[in-house]
Amino acid sequence: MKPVATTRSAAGIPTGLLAVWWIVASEIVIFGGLLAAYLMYRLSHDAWAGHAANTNTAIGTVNTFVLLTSSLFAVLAHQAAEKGDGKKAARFLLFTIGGALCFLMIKGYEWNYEISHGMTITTNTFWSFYYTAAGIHASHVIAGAIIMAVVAKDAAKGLELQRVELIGIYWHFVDVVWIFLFPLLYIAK
Amino acid sequence: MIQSYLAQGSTYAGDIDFLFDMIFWIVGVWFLISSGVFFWLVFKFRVSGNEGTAQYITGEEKSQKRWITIPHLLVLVCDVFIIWGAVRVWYDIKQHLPEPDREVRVITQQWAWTFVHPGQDGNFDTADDIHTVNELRLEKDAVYHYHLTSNDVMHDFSVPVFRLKQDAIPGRVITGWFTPTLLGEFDIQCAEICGIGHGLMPARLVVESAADHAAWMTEQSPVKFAAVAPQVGEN
Amino acid sequence: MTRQFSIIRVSRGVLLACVAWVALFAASQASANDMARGKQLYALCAQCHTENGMGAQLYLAPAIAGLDEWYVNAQLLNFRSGIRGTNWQDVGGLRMHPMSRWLKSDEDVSAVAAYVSAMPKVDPPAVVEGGDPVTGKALYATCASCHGPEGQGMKTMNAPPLVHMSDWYLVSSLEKFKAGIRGWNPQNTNAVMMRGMSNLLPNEQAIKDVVAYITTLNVQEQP
Amino acid sequence: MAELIPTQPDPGHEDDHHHGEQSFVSKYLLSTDHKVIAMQYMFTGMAMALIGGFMAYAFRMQLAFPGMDVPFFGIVTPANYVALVTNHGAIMIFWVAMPVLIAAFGNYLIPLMVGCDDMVFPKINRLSYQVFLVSAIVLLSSFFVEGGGFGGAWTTYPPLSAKAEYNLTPLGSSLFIGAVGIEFIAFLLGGINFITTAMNSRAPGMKLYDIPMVIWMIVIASILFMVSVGPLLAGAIMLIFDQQLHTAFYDPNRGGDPVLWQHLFWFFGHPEVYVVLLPAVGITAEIITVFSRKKLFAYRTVLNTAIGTGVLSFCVWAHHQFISGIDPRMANVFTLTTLLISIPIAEMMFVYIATLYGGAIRLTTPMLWALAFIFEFLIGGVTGIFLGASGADIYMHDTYFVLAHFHYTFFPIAIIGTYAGVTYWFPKMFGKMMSDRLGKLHFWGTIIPFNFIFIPLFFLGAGGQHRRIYDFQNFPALAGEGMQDLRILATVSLVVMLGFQVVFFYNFIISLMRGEKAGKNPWKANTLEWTAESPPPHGNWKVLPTVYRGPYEYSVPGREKDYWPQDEPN
Repeated sequence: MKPVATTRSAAGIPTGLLAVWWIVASEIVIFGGLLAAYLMYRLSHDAWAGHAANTNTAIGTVNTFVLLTSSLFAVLAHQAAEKGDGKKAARFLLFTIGGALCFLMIKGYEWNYEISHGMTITTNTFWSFYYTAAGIHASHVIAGAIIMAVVAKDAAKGLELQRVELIGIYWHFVDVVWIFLFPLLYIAK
Repeated sequence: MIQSYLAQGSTYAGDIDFLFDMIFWIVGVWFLISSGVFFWLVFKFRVSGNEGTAQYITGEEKSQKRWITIPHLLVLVCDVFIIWGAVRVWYDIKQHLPEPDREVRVITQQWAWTFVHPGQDGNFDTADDIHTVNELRLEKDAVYHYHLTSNDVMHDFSVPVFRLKQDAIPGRVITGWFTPTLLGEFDIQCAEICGIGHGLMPARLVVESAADHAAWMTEQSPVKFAAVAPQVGEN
Repeated sequence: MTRQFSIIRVSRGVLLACVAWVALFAASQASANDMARGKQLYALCAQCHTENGMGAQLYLAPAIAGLDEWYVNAQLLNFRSGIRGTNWQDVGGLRMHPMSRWLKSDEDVSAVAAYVSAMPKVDPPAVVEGGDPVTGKALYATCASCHGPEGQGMKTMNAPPLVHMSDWYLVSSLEKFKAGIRGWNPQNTNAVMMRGMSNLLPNEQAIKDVVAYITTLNVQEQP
Repeated sequence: MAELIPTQPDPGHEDDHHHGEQSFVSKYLLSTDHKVIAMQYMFTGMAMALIGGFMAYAFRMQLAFPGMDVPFFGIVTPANYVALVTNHGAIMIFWVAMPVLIAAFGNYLIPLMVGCDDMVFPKINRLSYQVFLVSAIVLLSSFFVEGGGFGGAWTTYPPLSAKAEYNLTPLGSSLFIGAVGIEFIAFLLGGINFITTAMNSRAPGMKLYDIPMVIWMIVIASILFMVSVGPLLAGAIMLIFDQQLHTAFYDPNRGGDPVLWQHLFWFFGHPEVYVVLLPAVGITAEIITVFSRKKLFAYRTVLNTAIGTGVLSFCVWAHHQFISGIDPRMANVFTLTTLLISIPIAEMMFVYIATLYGGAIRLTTPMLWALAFIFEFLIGGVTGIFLGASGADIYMHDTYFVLAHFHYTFFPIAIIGTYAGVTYWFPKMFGKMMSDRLGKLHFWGTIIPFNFIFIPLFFLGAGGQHRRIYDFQNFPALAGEGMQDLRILATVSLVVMLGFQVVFFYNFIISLMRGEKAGKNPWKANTLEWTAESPPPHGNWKVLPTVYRGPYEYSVPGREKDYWPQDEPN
C-alpha cells in the first residue's frame, strides 16, 4: 500500500521525474568534479597528449556509436510506454540492455589490451584518470542495465510504465557522460 | 591586542596587529549593539506563564523592513573597510616581494625542520652551505627571503612573533619574505597537521645582531650540525 | 596579560579541586610498576615498531624486540637529547628524535627500555638481496671483535647485538655511518667509532655481504 | 506522462492505514514509517555524539594535564591524540550534526509539516538510514584495525592521508574516507525524499510561501549538500585509489597535485557549514515565533537570505586555503566573497532579533535554547570576520582562534539546535511533556560551561597557539603559565558540561515514563504537525489536512485566540 504522499504532485512535476532529476543532478556534480580535476591536470601537463595517443580512438568511436544506438532504443521504449504498449517498451529496453552489454564487452577487450601492453592504472596520472573516469562510468552502465532489466520485467506485464521514461532519462545521462569522456580521453591528443 | 600576548618580531607584525584591532573594534561594536538589542528585547517583552498579547507585525512593509535594511547597509560599509585593510596587509606580506639582503631555505619533513643558509658564497647547493636542524639563526633587520619546501607531507612554517605563516607543499618551492626586528629566542611551530609527530615538531628561532650572526656563520662553516633540543622533562 | 586572565583567579577554586582529582590518579600511576608503565608507554612505539617489536620497513622502523636493555636505554637518551637522529639527511632519525621526546622523564625511558628488552626476540623477514654470506663471513671478522662472533653484542664494548635485527636496517645504518649521517656528533663517541669502522667496508656490495652473513646467525636461542 | 500518475484520491478516503500487530524488528528496525526512521537517525546521532564527546574529553584532559593517565581512557599518545581530534571532528559534523538536524528532523517534520502521511519513497528512506548506519559502523571499526584510527585531521589532506608511510594507518585512513563517502551517499539518498516530499506532497492549499521555514531550510540545505558533495565524492574515490592502488592523483612526485584535494574538500566543506546551519536556523524560526506569539518578521527576506547564503557559500571555499600556497592574488577575491557572506547572515540575525520586538516572550526551555542559539551563533559569526580577512588570517590560521570560532558556530548548530528541536517537538514525538525545571537546569548547565570552554580558546588563539598540538610543553615561549591555566579552565568546563548532559538523558527517560500527557497542541502552535495526535499514528492523520494560510499567523488582531492553525478554514 502506497502512502498518499506518493500520489501527490503539488509542484506539477511527476514525483518520479523529480527524483530522477535529483539523482542525475548529483551525478553531474560527481562527474563534473572528476572531469574538472582531469582538465586542470591536462592543461598543466603537456606530456599527457603523448599518453593519450595510446588510447584506441577507433574502439572509442565504436563504443560511442553503441551507446548512442542504445539511447535511441531507450527513446523508442519511452514512446511505446507512452502509448501504453508495455510489451513493446520491454522489448526496446532489452535492446538497450544489449547495447549496454555490447559496450561493456568492447570496453573489457580494450582494457585487457591496454593492461597487457603495460598501460595500467598506476602507469601515470593520465592512465589513472583514464581508468578511474571510465571505470566509474562503466559502473553506471552496469547499474543502469540492471535497473532496466527490473523495469522491463514489470513493463512487459504492463506495470509501472512511467518508469520506462525515468530509466530512459538516466540512460541518456550515462550516454552524455560518455560523450564528454570520449573527446577528453580519446580524441584530444 | 595580540602584542600583549606576543612581541612584534617583524616589520609587518604591527600591520597585522593593527588589522586585528581594527576588525575587533568594528565587529565588537556590532556585537555589542546586536546583543544589547537582543537582550533588551527579551527582557522587555518577556511574560510569565501564558499571559500577555503580542503585536502583529508582518515585517513586509517598507517602514518595518527599514529596521533591517539600514543596519544591513551599515554592515556592508564596515565590510568595505575590513576588505580594504585585509587586502592592504595581504598585498604587503604575500603578494609583493622586496629585494632580499639574505636568503634561507626551509626544508620540512616528518617531523623536523632543516634550515639552510647559503654560506659565505651566497649560493645554495655549494659545499659551504650551512644546515641546521630545528634551529634557525637570523640576522636582525635584514630582509630575508625564505624558500619553503617539503620532503613528504604538508607542513606549515609558522613563526608567531613574525605573524608569519605559510604552508609547505611537497613538490613546490614557495618563496616569501620577512625582516626580523627583535633580538631573542622564539618558537617556530608547524601549523598543518603532518602525522603523529605534529605536536612534537618545534624549532627555535634565534635572532641575533649582524656581528653575532656573522661570527656564527664563520664558526659553522663549512659543515657542522646543530643539535638542538628544547629542554624536556621540565614543568 | 594578567588583566585578561583575572577570570582565572576567580575560578582557582574549581581548578584546585580538579588538580586534587588529578593528583589522585597521578598517585595511582606512580605506584604502578615499571613494566606496566613501559607497556603503557610502548603504545606509541607500537605505531611503527609494531605490537611485537618486529618493526616495519615502510615506517623506517627496525625490529627492536629483545634488544639489550642498556642499549635501548642509551639510544633513547641519545635520540631525546638530539645526539642521534638530528642530521638533516637522516630521515628515520628525524622521526625518532621527536618521538623519543615523548618520554619526558628518565624513569619513563628506562621503563620502555625494560619492556622492550623483555619482549620475545623476533626474526624479521630478510628483504636485502644480493649479499654473499661467504664473503660476508670474512668481512665480519672485524665486527666480531666487538659485536661478538655470534653477533650477540657485548655490553663491555658498548656493542649492541646484531642478530634478530632487520637486515635492511643494518644496511641503512652502515650506509649512514659511512656517509657520516650517523656518528657525526662528537658527543656520541660509540657512533663516532662505528663511523670509522664502517669505512673498512669498501662498498655497497661489502655492506650487503656482511649483513647477509649476520642474518645467517639468526638462530633461535636455546631456552 | 502525466496521465500515468494516478489521480489524487480524496484525502477523506485514504484513512485505512491499519496495521496489525507487528514484530519489534519490522516495527522499529525495518519500518518505512518516516517517524521511525527519524528516531533511528536521532538515536544513532545521539549515540555518536556521546562517542564524539568522550573523544573530546580524552584529548582535552591530555591538553590540560599532559601525560596523565586519563580516567576511563588511559594514556593519550600523540598517535591517539591525532586520531581522537580527527574522528571527533568528523563524527560531530558527519555523524551528529547531519543525521540529527537534517535527517532526523527532516524525516520527522517534512511529512508532518507539509500535511501528508509519509515520505514519497519510504523504501529509499529506509535504505538511506541503513547506508548511514553502515557508514557509522565502518568509521568506528577503523579504531580496531591494525595501526588504529586515522589521524590526519578531518580535512584529510594528502599526501598525509594518501600514504601509509606518512600516516601510519594503512587501513584506518581508507576506512575513514570510505565511511565519509558512504555517509555522503546516505544523505544523497535522503535528499531525494526531502526534495520530492516538500515540493510535491504538500497538503492541498499549501503554497510555497506557506511552507514552514524549517522545511524550507532543510530543502535548501539538501540542495546545497547535493551540489557541493559531488566533486568531493569523486575526489574521495581518487584518494582511496591513491591509498590502496597506489595511483598518484595527489602525489607530487609522480605528477599529481595535493592542493587539488584541498579545493575539492573545501568546495564541499564550506557549503557543508551552511548545510547544517540552515536546519538549525529553521528550527529557531519555528520556536521563537511560537514562544513570542509573533509572526516571523519578513518571511520572504529570511528565505531570500538563506538562498543568498547558499549561493555565496559556493564562492568562498578558498578562504580556508589563504596560506596553503594558492595564488596570492586569488586570496583577495575570496576575502571579498567571504565578507559579502556576512551580509545575508547578518540580515538573517537581524530578522530574528526583530521578530522578538513586540512579542509576548515565554521563556520555556525550547525558547531558551532558541535564544541561546541566536546569541551564541552571533559570537561565532562576528569572530569569523577575523578569519575571512586574508591579512589577519595569516596570523590566525590554524590557531585556537579558528577552533573557538567554528565551535561557536557548530556548537549552536549541532548541540543547541538539536536540544531546541528535541525539547520543542518532544511532546509531539512521544506524547509526553518534558520537565521544564530539569530542562532549564540542563540548559544553564550546558550554556555556561560551553562559554567557559571556548572563550579561553579565543585568548589562546590570539596568543599564537596552534591547533592539533598535543602537548604545549614543547613550545617554551608559547606555553606560558597563564596559557596552561586557560587550557585547564576549558577542560574543567568541558567535564562539567558533559556531566550536565546526564540531566538531559534523565529528563528524557523520566519524561518518557512519567511525563505529563501532552495534548495535540501543547504550545498552541500553528503548523500542521500540531493538528495530529501526539504521538502521530502510522499515516499521521485520519483525514489529511488542507491548508488555508501561512504558518506564522500569531496574535492576528481581531481574533479571540492568539494563534491560527494553518488548517483552520477561518
